[in-house]
Amino acid sequence: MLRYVLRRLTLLIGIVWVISVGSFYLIHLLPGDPATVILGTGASPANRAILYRQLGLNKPIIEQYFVWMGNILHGNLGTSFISETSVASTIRTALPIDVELIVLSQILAFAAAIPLAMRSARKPNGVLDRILSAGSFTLLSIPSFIIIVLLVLVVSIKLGIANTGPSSYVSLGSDWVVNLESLALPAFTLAVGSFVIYFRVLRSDLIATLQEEFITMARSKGLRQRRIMWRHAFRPSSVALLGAAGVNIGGLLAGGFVVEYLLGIPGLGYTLITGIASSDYLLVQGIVLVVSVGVVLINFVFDFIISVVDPRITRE
Amino acid sequence: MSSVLDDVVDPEALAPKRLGALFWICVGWLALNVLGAIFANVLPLVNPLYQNYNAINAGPSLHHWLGTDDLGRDILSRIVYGSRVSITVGIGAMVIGFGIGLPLGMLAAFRRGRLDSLLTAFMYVFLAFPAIIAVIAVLSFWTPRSLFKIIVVIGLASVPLVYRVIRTATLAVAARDFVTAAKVQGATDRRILVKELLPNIAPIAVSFLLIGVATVVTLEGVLAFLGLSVNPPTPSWGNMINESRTVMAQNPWLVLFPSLALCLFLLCLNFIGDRLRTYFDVTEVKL
Amino acid sequence: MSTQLLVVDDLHTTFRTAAGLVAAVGGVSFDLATNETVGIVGESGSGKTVLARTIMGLQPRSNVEVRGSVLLDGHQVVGASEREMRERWATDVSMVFQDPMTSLNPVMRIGRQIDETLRVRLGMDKRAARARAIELLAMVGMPSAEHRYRAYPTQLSGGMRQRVVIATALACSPKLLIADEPTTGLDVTIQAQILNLLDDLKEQLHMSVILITHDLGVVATRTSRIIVMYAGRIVEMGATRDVFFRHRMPYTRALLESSPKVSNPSHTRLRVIPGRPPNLSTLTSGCAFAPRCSSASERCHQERPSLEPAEEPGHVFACWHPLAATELHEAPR
Amino acid sequence: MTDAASPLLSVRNLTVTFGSGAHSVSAVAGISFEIAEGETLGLVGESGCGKSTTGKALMKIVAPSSGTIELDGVDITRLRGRALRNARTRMQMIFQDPISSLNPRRRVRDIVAEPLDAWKSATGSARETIVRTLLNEVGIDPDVYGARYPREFSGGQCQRISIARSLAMRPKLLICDEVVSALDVSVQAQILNLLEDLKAEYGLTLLFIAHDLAVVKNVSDRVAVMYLGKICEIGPSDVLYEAPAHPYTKFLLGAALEADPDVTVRGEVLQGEPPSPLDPPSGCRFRTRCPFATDLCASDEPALREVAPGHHVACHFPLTTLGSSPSPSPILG
Repeated sequence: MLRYVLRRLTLLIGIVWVISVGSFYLIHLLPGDPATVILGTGASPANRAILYRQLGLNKPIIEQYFVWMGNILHGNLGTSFISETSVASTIRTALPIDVELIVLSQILAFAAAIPLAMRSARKPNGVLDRILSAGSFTLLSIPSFIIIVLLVLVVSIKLGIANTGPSSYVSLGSDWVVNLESLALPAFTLAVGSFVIYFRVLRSDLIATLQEEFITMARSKGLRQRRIMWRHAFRPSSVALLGAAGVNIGGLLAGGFVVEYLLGIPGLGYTLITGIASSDYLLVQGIVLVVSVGVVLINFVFDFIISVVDPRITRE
Repeated sequence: MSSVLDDVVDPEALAPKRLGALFWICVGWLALNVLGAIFANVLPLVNPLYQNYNAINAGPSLHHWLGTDDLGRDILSRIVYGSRVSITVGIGAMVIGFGIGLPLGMLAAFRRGRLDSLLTAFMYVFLAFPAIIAVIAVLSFWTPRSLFKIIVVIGLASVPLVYRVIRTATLAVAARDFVTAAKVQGATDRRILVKELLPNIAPIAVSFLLIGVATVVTLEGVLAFLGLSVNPPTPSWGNMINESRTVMAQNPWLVLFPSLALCLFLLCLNFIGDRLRTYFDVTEVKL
Repeated sequence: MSTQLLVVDDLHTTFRTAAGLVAAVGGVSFDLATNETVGIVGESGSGKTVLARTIMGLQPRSNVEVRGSVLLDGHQVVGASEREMRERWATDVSMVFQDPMTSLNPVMRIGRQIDETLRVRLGMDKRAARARAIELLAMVGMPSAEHRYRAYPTQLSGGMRQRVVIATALACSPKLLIADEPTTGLDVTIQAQILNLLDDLKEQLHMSVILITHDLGVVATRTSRIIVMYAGRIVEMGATRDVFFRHRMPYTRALLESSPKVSNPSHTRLRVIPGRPPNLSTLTSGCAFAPRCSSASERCHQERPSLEPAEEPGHVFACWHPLAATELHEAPR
Repeated sequence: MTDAASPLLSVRNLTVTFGSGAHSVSAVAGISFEIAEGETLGLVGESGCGKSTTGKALMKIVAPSSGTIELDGVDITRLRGRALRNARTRMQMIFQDPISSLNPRRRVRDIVAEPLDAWKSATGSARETIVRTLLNEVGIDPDVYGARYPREFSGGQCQRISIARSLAMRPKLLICDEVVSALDVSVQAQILNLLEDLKAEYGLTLLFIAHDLAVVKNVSDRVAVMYLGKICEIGPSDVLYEAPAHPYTKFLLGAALEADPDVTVRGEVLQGEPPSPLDPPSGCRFRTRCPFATDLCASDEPALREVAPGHHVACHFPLTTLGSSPSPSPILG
């Protein structure tokens, strides 16, 4: 077990290192002088000089990397030339919003997916299973940006429910009721996407597990259906679910920007898009780095949970 | 032991296999979309960029079957022309993704050894990196944007995913005895790859290809929302949905029709992929 | 019939499949006395596993039709609900499954899998159940049982897992144990250990045992009676020695003669029967063995023979052209 | 070993090691044997003893770590590329799982013709003739079944197709790896007889790998017994089965289940399970389970030595031909 965790941890560090190199090198992959990319063509020589000093652009590339890395390890992601604020502090205010949104959506998704998948798997091809499978399949084909657009159209425009439309975001600290209202539609949208994945994965695994001999064995011990479902079937079936959740939550952190952007919720995604729009290179680089590392960490945590749930994994 | 397993009657195994009518309806719809995209110039459609100021935000009518947008452009025509972008990006990116990922994945899984370890480690690092962020980051700073660049960036970003799916599938097939048997009969590696492995991973590859196209088409929509897809006024499904948001309250058709076109397209792709998997009895490869 | 623990009467198990009705068990009758071991022998498709599960009341609920009667210790199994069967399982009847790799929950410690039964069915508290589970593990010959109590199935060898399965099956001291190919996947030396263990436990716990197998070697010395099944029906049944040495049904003979023996000199030509076991969904009205039988006549293809008594008590066979009764098929010394 | 003339296959000190460092497992730990032309050598042992790995190493499907494999005087461990592929066609292998051995997406006639196509050794009508002959030879009608796919065949039929394919290049040596263990008893006998017929017709030499002692006895001229990667006994099959000299062989035979109610109900059963090949015991690998083991067995590894003409055993205290007690005077190996 310990060896497994250590091995994964080594891999994690390796991946984070590669990500850091990637993010660092991104600017050199782009055509043109880095200073021009960052500052735009009409930058003043004074600004260029500051930038050169900040990034050490006149030094060899290896050294540049260490300067850059050193800054990052001190929590210094640079200061944006556009907004003239520290990138790190911008990220610090934006990140909690994403976390709240993801937590809300995952609670909704799991609360719906687990019991429904259990019901569905108990009688595969039964009426409920057919309805749920067809429904989830249809939802699978509706991108989240369409769901959120349609939700806004119906809920906030046609029904006129307050605080649900674009630009109604209020921080959790100032008014938690309005905050929840304003996050309702995006959280629901993200929950729908997650639900579809979780439901389908868990259902198909449960159906497979329920055909296993050890389930027959559990029945022949005289256990009740409920106990068999929860104690014997759920845990071995949840490995793929956890794997999917890890990837999906990482994906939400990286790809949740669409809903944020549409509703003007100032999370990381929204900040990223505005950064791109204003060609704020340092901000984009900082967010890419933070999100990538976040995704890798989330995957690591879920891999760990999986290895606890299924002892077979660490033994391979 | 299979002799004992035979004793258990499995109703599923005895069922005659059929693709079903819905499958062919989906194939038909996709074909219609693709043909429309190819022959859009020849079809009796209004120029999608022509602005008819006499019919702004018009609802569906005989003249404009699906109505017009806020600039008086014909929605049906824009949807048909817009499908060109979506379909080109979807197919183009997957051609790149499979062109690179499929041979590499098969080779790595078949040869194993150092080539496999190196390639797989490399690909897995890229997999850990959120592809969507990478695509956005590269596209946002790689100006001026063009359809070609979008296809290349998405295509390259999909290589690690394709590689993983194909490699996993090939590993499963390569472990079977008939591959060893071919080796033992003196077949060359190339012959084994083409004659023994490829036909057996083809069902998985095709079904993943369809799902891949669906994902890329969705991604194009996302890019359009961020203004990173083709530049307006060239229509794409994503562009159309994005532009219509501002006038959503006045003209809901503007959101609904392109959304419907996109969703139906995705639904058909997903459904065909899903049916093919069941038909060829492929256990679901987690995507 | 008071001494009979199990009475199976005209039992049919039919699966409704997309390819039509499949009569996996087509009219089986036999009974089993207390503390008796009966062997059920058959090839794939003979219906022996389905028969076992039907007697257990464990067949899948959908697409299955069961007719006839299975009286287990006076309780009717056919038509009983899962709730009713839960009262019978583990305490009256238990099953040891073929593959110990798949019949244990891979993510549950083995101790938990045993004491779960004790707690749920016998209402034992946690500590008592744990102590009893360790006792059971020791009983089935698990070395350092206390330590292994916390092991996961993947940490055990195939033989050890099968011991755990047996311990679980015996946790509530059932009156009847059905062992379905309990040693098929195991090595020769381990197979002998497990079969001896089952023998000992049967005496110790005063159980009846149904031993299901495709291997005549497994049942030759460990059963008092043998049932030979073919295509979902009993084709011959009798005392073990009678079935081995005075069998009347050509299939029984073919089965015996086609299995190679250690005592054969090398390059012994085996007597074979052509063809393979039949497909259950395409059975005709005649004897199912007729297409492979050398003495089959027109009648065999048209009309199915019923079980007729042989000279020896309790020995029955189903054949229109039985092997001569005087013919003794003593095994070569 | 002083076998007549030069053997067809001569294996010297063959070792196969998987993994490296602390996790390395010697699945085959230095074995030597020979097979004379036209002979059948049986290779028996329990799971994990390295018998299948030996078969695969001979075909170089797994790479031998050391040792030589001489086929017709040519050491194939040194061959690479085309020369290796060429050498492989003179040996062929049939696998345990008949279904997995055939490509599900190819027609039966193309499967059988695969070696011909790979070598372009026969095309057009010549290819057609060879395929038809081979299929007829194994009892599959080429007109009816030639164009079908493997999923339409039963396990026994698939194994026949595999055999037909393996004969296409007219090999001299056929390695059969558990070829009948997945088949029903009656089908198993058909395949065994078929192999015997083809062996005579094609002048084949057979290496027959199996866990079933009875099956091996029935087909083999000589038998080698493996335990934990080593050969512990090798000799003419009748002699070896009649009077095993290695205690392990004796226990293995004692545990084999004979389909005969008159054999002794219970022989001495070997206790415990084989140790992990990750950490094999010092000296004799069987000593941890051997009732006759002494300190000598722990310190010195016994080498194979001849106890009777052609009968070799790796034991410090081989059993005398009289029975079960070990011979009194150890001979240092």
